[in-house]
Amino acid sequence: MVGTPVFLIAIPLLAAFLIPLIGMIWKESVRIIPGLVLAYMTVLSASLYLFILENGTYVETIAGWQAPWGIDLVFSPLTGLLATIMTFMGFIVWLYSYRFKSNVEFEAAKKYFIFLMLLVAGSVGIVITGDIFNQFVFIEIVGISAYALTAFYTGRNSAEAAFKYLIMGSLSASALLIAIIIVYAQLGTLNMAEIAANIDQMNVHYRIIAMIFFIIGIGVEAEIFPLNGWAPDAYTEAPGPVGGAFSGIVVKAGIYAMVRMMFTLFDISGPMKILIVIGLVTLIVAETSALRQEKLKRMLAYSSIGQMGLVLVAFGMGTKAGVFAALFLMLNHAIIKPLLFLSGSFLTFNTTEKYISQITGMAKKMPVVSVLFALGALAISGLPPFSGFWSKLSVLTAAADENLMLIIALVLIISVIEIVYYFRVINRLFFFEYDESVSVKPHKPGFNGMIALFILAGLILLIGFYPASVTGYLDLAADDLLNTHQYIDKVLQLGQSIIQ
Amino acid sequence: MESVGYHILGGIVTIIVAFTVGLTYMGLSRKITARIQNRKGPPFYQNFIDALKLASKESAIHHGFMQHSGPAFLMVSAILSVLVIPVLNNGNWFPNLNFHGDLIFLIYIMVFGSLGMALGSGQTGNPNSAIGVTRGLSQMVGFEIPWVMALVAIMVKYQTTSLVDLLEVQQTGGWLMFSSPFAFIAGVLAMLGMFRYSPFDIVSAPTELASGPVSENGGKYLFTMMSSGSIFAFAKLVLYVDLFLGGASNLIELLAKTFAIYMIPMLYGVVSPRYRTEQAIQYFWGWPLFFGFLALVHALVF
Amino acid sequence: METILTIFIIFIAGTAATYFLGKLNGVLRSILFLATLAATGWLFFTGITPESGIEFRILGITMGWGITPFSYIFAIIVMGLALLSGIYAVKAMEDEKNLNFFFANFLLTVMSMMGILFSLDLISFFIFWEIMTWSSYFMVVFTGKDVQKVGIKYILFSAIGAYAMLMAIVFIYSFTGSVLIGDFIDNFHLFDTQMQWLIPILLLTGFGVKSALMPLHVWAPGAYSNSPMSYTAMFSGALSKMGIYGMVIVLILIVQQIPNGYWIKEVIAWMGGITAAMATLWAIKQDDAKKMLAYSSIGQLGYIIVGVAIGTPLAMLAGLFMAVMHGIFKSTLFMVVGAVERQTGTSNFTEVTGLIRKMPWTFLAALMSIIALAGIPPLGGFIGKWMLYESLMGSNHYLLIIMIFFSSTAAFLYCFKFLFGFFLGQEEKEWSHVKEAPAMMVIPMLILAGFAFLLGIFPGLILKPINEGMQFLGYVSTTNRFWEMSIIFNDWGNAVVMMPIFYWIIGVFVFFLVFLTIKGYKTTRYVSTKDISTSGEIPKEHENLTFTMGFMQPFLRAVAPVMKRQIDKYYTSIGNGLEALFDFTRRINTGNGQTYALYFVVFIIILLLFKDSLF
Amino acid sequence: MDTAELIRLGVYGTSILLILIGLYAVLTKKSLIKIIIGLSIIDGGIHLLLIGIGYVKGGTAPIFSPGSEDAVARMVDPVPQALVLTAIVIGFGVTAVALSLIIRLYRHHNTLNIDEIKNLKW
Repeated sequence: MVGTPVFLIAIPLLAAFLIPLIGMIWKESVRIIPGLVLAYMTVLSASLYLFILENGTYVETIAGWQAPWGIDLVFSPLTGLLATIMTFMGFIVWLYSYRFKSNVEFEAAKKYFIFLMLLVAGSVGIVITGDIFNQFVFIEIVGISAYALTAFYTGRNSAEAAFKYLIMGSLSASALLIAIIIVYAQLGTLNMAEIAANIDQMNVHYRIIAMIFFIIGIGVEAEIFPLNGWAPDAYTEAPGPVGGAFSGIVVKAGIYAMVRMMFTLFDISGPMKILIVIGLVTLIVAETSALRQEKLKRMLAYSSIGQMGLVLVAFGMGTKAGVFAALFLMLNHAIIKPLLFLSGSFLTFNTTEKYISQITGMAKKMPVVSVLFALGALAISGLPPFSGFWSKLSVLTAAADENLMLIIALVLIISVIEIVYYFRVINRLFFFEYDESVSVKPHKPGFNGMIALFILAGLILLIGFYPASVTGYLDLAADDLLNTHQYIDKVLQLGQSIIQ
Repeated sequence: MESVGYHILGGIVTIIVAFTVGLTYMGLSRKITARIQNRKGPPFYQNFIDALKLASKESAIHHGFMQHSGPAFLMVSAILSVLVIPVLNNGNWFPNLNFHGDLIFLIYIMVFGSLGMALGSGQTGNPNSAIGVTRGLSQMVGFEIPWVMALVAIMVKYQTTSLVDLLEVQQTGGWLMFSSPFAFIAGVLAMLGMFRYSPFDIVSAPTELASGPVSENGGKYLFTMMSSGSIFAFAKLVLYVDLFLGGASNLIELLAKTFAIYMIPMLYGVVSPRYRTEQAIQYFWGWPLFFGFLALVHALVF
Repeated sequence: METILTIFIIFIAGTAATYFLGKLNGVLRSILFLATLAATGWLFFTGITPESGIEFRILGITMGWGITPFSYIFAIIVMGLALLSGIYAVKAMEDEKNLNFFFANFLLTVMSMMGILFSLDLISFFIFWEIMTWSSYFMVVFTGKDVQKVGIKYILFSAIGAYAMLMAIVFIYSFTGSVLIGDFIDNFHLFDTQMQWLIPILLLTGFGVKSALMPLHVWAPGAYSNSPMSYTAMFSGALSKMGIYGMVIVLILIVQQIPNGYWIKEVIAWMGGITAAMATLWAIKQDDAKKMLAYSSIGQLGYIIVGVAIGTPLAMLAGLFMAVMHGIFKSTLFMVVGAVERQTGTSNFTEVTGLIRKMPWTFLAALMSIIALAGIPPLGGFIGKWMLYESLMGSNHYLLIIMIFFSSTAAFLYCFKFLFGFFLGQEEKEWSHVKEAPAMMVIPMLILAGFAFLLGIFPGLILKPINEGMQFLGYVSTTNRFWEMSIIFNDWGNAVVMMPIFYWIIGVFVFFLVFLTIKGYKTTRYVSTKDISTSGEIPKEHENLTFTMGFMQPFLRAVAPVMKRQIDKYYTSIGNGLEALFDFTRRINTGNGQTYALYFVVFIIILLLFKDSLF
Repeated sequence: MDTAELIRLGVYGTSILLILIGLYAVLTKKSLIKIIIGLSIIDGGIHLLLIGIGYVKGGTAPIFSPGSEDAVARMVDPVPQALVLTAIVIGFGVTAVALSLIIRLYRHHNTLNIDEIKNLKW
C-alpha cells in the first residue's frame, strides 16, 4: 500500500493549494502536477482495492475520532471499485487534455487542471466517505468545481449553462441539507452505519420525508428527470474532456450516493418502485429527446442521462442480479461515454456549435478517431461483440428473473431508438462525402489524446470479448452493497454505538 | 418391348401425326372462316403447301444465335407436351412418356415455348415482336389462373396429378365434363385464350403488329414456328379430350372429339372483334375465375 | 471440436489482416481475402463432420458451438456462395475506394453467418446475428447512395427484429435457466400458455425481418439494390437464408409443441403466399434491374416460406431445395447485373439494350438462371416448384396453390423483361464499345449456372443432405419415397422421371438447332438489328426502336387496383408521427433556468403526494 | 407549553418562512441577482433550522472547562453549530461563483432577465 484512503482526498486538495504557487516559478507545472496527482490517486486506489480484496473492507478513521463520532472513510469492494474507476477516468481525461487546446494560456490552463483535479477528488470523496454531512460537503466541492469547469470558455454560452447548473445545484444542496437535518434531529448522528443501524427507531413519516429530500438533493447530481434540465447544456458547453469527466465520474458519484442512501441508509430491501419509476421516466424522456438533437455533444449528453436512468432501473430491482447489472452498466458507461465525448470533441474541434451536420464525411479526414467514435457508438447501443451488449443482456436477464415484462419491452424499444440516432451519426461520419461548405476543418489529434482514446477502446474490446475479466469484481461489489449488516459491523467495530 | 429405339420411334410417329392433324385443322379453320364470311377461301391443304414452301426456302440473313434457338425452344415445348400427353387410351399405341406424365409438368413445359419464342423474336430487334411478346405473356397470366383452377379442382377431386390415372377414372366413371362441369367450363373459357384466335389474337395481331413475334422471321424459322404451332394445337386439343372427354380409344374417335373441341374457339373467334390486352386479362379474371372457384368448391364439397 | 475454433480464428485473423495490411497494397489485400475464404472453405468442406461441438461458459451461462446435419445444408450455401462471390468481388470492385473496409466486412459477414449456423445456444446465436446485421449494414451503405433513407430503414427493421428475438431469448433464459437450443426445445412444453404463444411469435418476427416477410420487408428493396452487387449476390443468396434457417427451427421444433399451434403455421404460410404475389407484381413494375431482382428475391423467399411453413415432408423438401436453388440462381443474376453495370455504367433497362453479342457468356449465365428462376424444366427451379405444388395439393391448400401459381406465372413477365431489357433488342451505337466482363467475373457466374443445370437433372445431389437434415429435425427418411437421383414422386405416388424427358429436350433442341443453322454459317450472313423492316421502312442508325418504355404496361393497368397502396407509406407516416412526439418530449427542457427550478418544486410536491404508493 | 417549546416553534416557523420566501424569489423574480438573493435566503433559513435543532434552553457553550464537569448535561449540541459553519462557508462560495457568472452573463447578453438568456434549449 502506498497510502491510506485519506490521501485520495488530502493530496489533491493540497496540490490544488500548491499548484498556483509552483506555477509562478515553473509554468508547465500547472499541466503536469495534476497529472502526477491523478496518476498517484489511480495507483493508490488500485492498490488499496487489491489490498481490500484480500483483507476485507478497510475503514479509516480521521484524526483518531472513532466512528460514530469522527468522520470515517470506508474502502469496501464497492467503493473501492468505484474509486478506482473514477481516479482512472480522471487520469485518462487529464492525459487527453494535457495538450488539449495547447493554445490555451497559462491562467486558463491552471484553473482547468486544478478544478479537474478537485472534481475527481470530490467524486472520490462522495464515494468513500462514511458520513452524510461529509458527503454533502464533497457534493458541494464537486458542484463548485463543476460550475467553474462548465463556464470554462468565455466566448460561448457556457456561463448560461453554468448558471442553470448552479441554480439547480444550490437548490439541491438545500434539500440535501434539510434531509440531513431531519435525520440528525431524529437520530442524533450523521454516521451512515450508525443511521443504518438505528433507522427503524425513526418515525416513519420523517423517514419518508427525509428520503424524499435525499432523493431530490442527490438527484441533481444523478441527473434524474426532471432535475436534469441543466445537464445537456452543461455537457454541451463544457470542454469535451469535461463532458467526459461529467459522464464518467460525477454522475457515477451521484448514482452511488443515491443508491447507498436507498440500500444502506434506509436499508430498503426488495424492489424499489421509486427508483424504477424515476429511472424509466428518465430513460424514456432522455432517449427520445436524444433522437431529435442537432448537436453532437447534446445528443451524447441525453444518451448519457438515459443510460443513468437505466442504471437506476436496474438498481431498483433490488436483486443481486439487478445490482450486478447496474454496476456492469455503470462500468461500461464510464468507459464508453468518455470515449464518445473525447473522440467527438476531436471531430468537432474547430467548431463552437458542434452541429452533427458539421462532421459530415469526417472519416475521410481523420479516420482513426472516426473509427474509435464508431466503436463507442456500437458499444453504447449494445451491439455485440462489444462491452455494452453484456451489460444490457444482464439487465434484461435480471428483469426477466423478476418477471418485469414491461421493463424488458421498454428497454428494448429504447435500444432501437438508440441504435437509430447513433447510426445516423455514423452514416454522416463515414458514408457521406466531405465538403468544405458544411463540414468543419479537421484538427490533427494530439499524441496523448490518441493514447487515451486507444486505452478506452482497448478496454471496450477486452470487456466485450472477455467479460469474465471484470464480472468477478462486480460480483463482489454487488454483494458488498446488498449486505448492509456487514457494512454496519465493519464501520462500527471500532467504537460502540451511541444509542444503547 | 420397352426398348429405347421403340420409344424414339413411337415419339416420332406421334410427332408426325400431330403435325399432320394440326396443319389440317388450321386449313379447315381457314376454310370455315372464309365460308362464314362468305368467301371461297383456300383449300384445306393450303397450309401443307405453305409449310413445304417455307421449309425448302433458304434464309439469307439472320440476327444472331437466339434467333436460331428461339424456334428450337418453341419446338421443344410443343413436342414434349405432345409426348407427355397420352394420345390414345391404351398405351400400346404411341408409347411415349405418358406414364411419367404429370399435369404440373405439362403446364410448365407448355409455357416453356412462349419464353423461347419471346427470346428468339427479341433478338431480331423488331419492336413489334417485343410488343407482341409482352402482350402474349400478359394474356398468359390472364388465362393461366382459371385454367389452373380447373386443373386443381380435377386433381383434388380424383387425388392424382397424372393424366393416365384421370383417363382410367373416366373409363369407369364417365366423362369429367359431366362429373365436374364447372371445371370444364372454366377450362374451355381459358382455352379461348390459349388458342389465340380473335378476340384474343392480341399477340400476333394482324395489321396492327405486323403479326407480332413472327415478324422478321421467314423460311425455316417461320416453318419451325408454324409446324410447332400446329403440333402444339394438337397437343392442347388432345389434352382437353383426355381431361374432359374421356380420351379416345382409336384415331377416328380422337379426331372427332378434337375437332369438336377445336370448333369452340374458332367459331367464337369468327364473330368477335379483338380485345385490348388489359380487357383480355380482365375478361379472364371475370367469369372464368368465377367458374374456377365454383369448380374448386364443387371438388371440395362433392 | 477444434476445427470450428480454427475456422473462426482464421476468419478473425483474416479480417484483421485484410483490413490493416490491405491498406498497403491492393494485390496483397485480394490475396489475403481469397486466402481466408479458401482456407476456411477447405477446412469446412474437409474437416467438419456433423454432430460435433464444443461447450464453454460466459457470465455463468453455458454455451456451445457445433454443427448439425440441418445447419450443414445452409453452411454449404454460405461457404459456396462466399467463395464464388468473393472471387467475383475481387475483380468487380477493383476500381472502388477503401476496399480494405469492404473486404474485411465481407469476411465478417461470412464469419457471422457461419457462426449463426455453428451456434448451439441462443446467446452466441444472437451475438453472431447482430454482427451479421451491422456488418451487412455497413455494406448496404457502402456505396454512399441515399444512406440515411435506406440504411436507417434497414438498421431500424433489423434492430426491431433482433430485439424481439433478444426478448424471447431472455424469457427463455429466465424460464429454463439455460440458453442451449436443445434444452429450450425439450423444456418448451413446460412453459405456460401465454409464453408458448409469445415466444414463437417474437422469434418469428426476428426471422421474418431477415427473410423479408411481407409486412416486414420494406427494408429489402432498398438494401439489396443499394449495396455493391458482388455483395448482394451473397446478401440475397445466403444472408436472407439465415431467416429461413431460424424459421424452420421455430416452426418445426417449437410450434409443433403448441396445442393449436398449426394456426401460426397457416398464418405464416399465407403471409408467404401474399409476399410472393405482391412482390412479383412490384418486380414487374421496376425499371431498374437491381430493384427488380430485389423484389423478385422477396417473392422467391415467399415461396420458400410457404414451403417450410406448410411443413409436410414434401413441402419441407421443396422449401429447402428452393432455398438452395434461390441461393444459386439469384446470386448469379445479381452478379450478371453487377457485370452489366460495370461494363456499361448503368443498370437500367430503359438505357441498355442489345448486349447479347457484346457479352455472350454473361447472357448465357443470365439465361440459365432465368430459366431456373421461372421454374421451367429441365433446370433446377422446376423441381422445387413442382414439389411445392404437389405438397400444397397433398396438404389441401388449394387457394394457396392458385396464389403461388399466379405469382410464378407472372414471374415470366419480369424474367423476359430482364433478358430482353439488357441483352436483346436493337444494338446501340452508344454501347458498341462494351466488352465482355473479365473472366474472374464470368467464371463464377457460369459455375453457378452450371450448378443450376446439374441440380435440375440430378436433384438428388442436394436432396440427399437435405434429407439428412430433415431426419435431424425429426422427419422420417424420405429416401425412395420422394426422390431418387432422377425420379421424383409426389405425395400421391405419381412420379416424374427426369432423365428421358431431359434426353428428349436435348435431342429435339439440338435437332432443330441443326436444322435451322444447317449451312447457316455458310450461306446466311449476320445483319445488324438495324436492318429490319418495321411497317415497311428501315430505321436510321441513330434511332432506337427497341421497346423499353412502359414495358408490361397493359398488365400493370389490369392489376393496378391491388398495387395502389404500399405498406411503406404507412410505416413512413408512423415514423413521422413518432418523430413529432419525440420533438415534443425534448421541448420539456425549455432553456429557462427558472422553469427547471419550478420542476424542482413540482417534483418535491409529486413525490410528497405519491409517497404512499412509491415508498 | 414552556418557553423552550415556544422558542423552538418560533425558530422552526421563521426558518420555514425564510425558505418559502427564498423559494418564491427564485421561482418568480426575473432578475438573476434577485434569484441569487433568493437562494441565499433559502440557505439562511436552513441554517437557522439547523441551529434550532441543537438548541437547549439555558445551555452553555460546548466547551469542557475545568470546574464545570457537570456542564455536559447543559451543553448545547455542538455538531449543528459545526455544520452551520461549514454550510455558511459553502453557501458563501456558491454565491461568489454565482455572482461571477452573472457578470459574465451580463457581458455576453447585456441583460439580467433570465427569460432572455435561453440560447441553450431543447
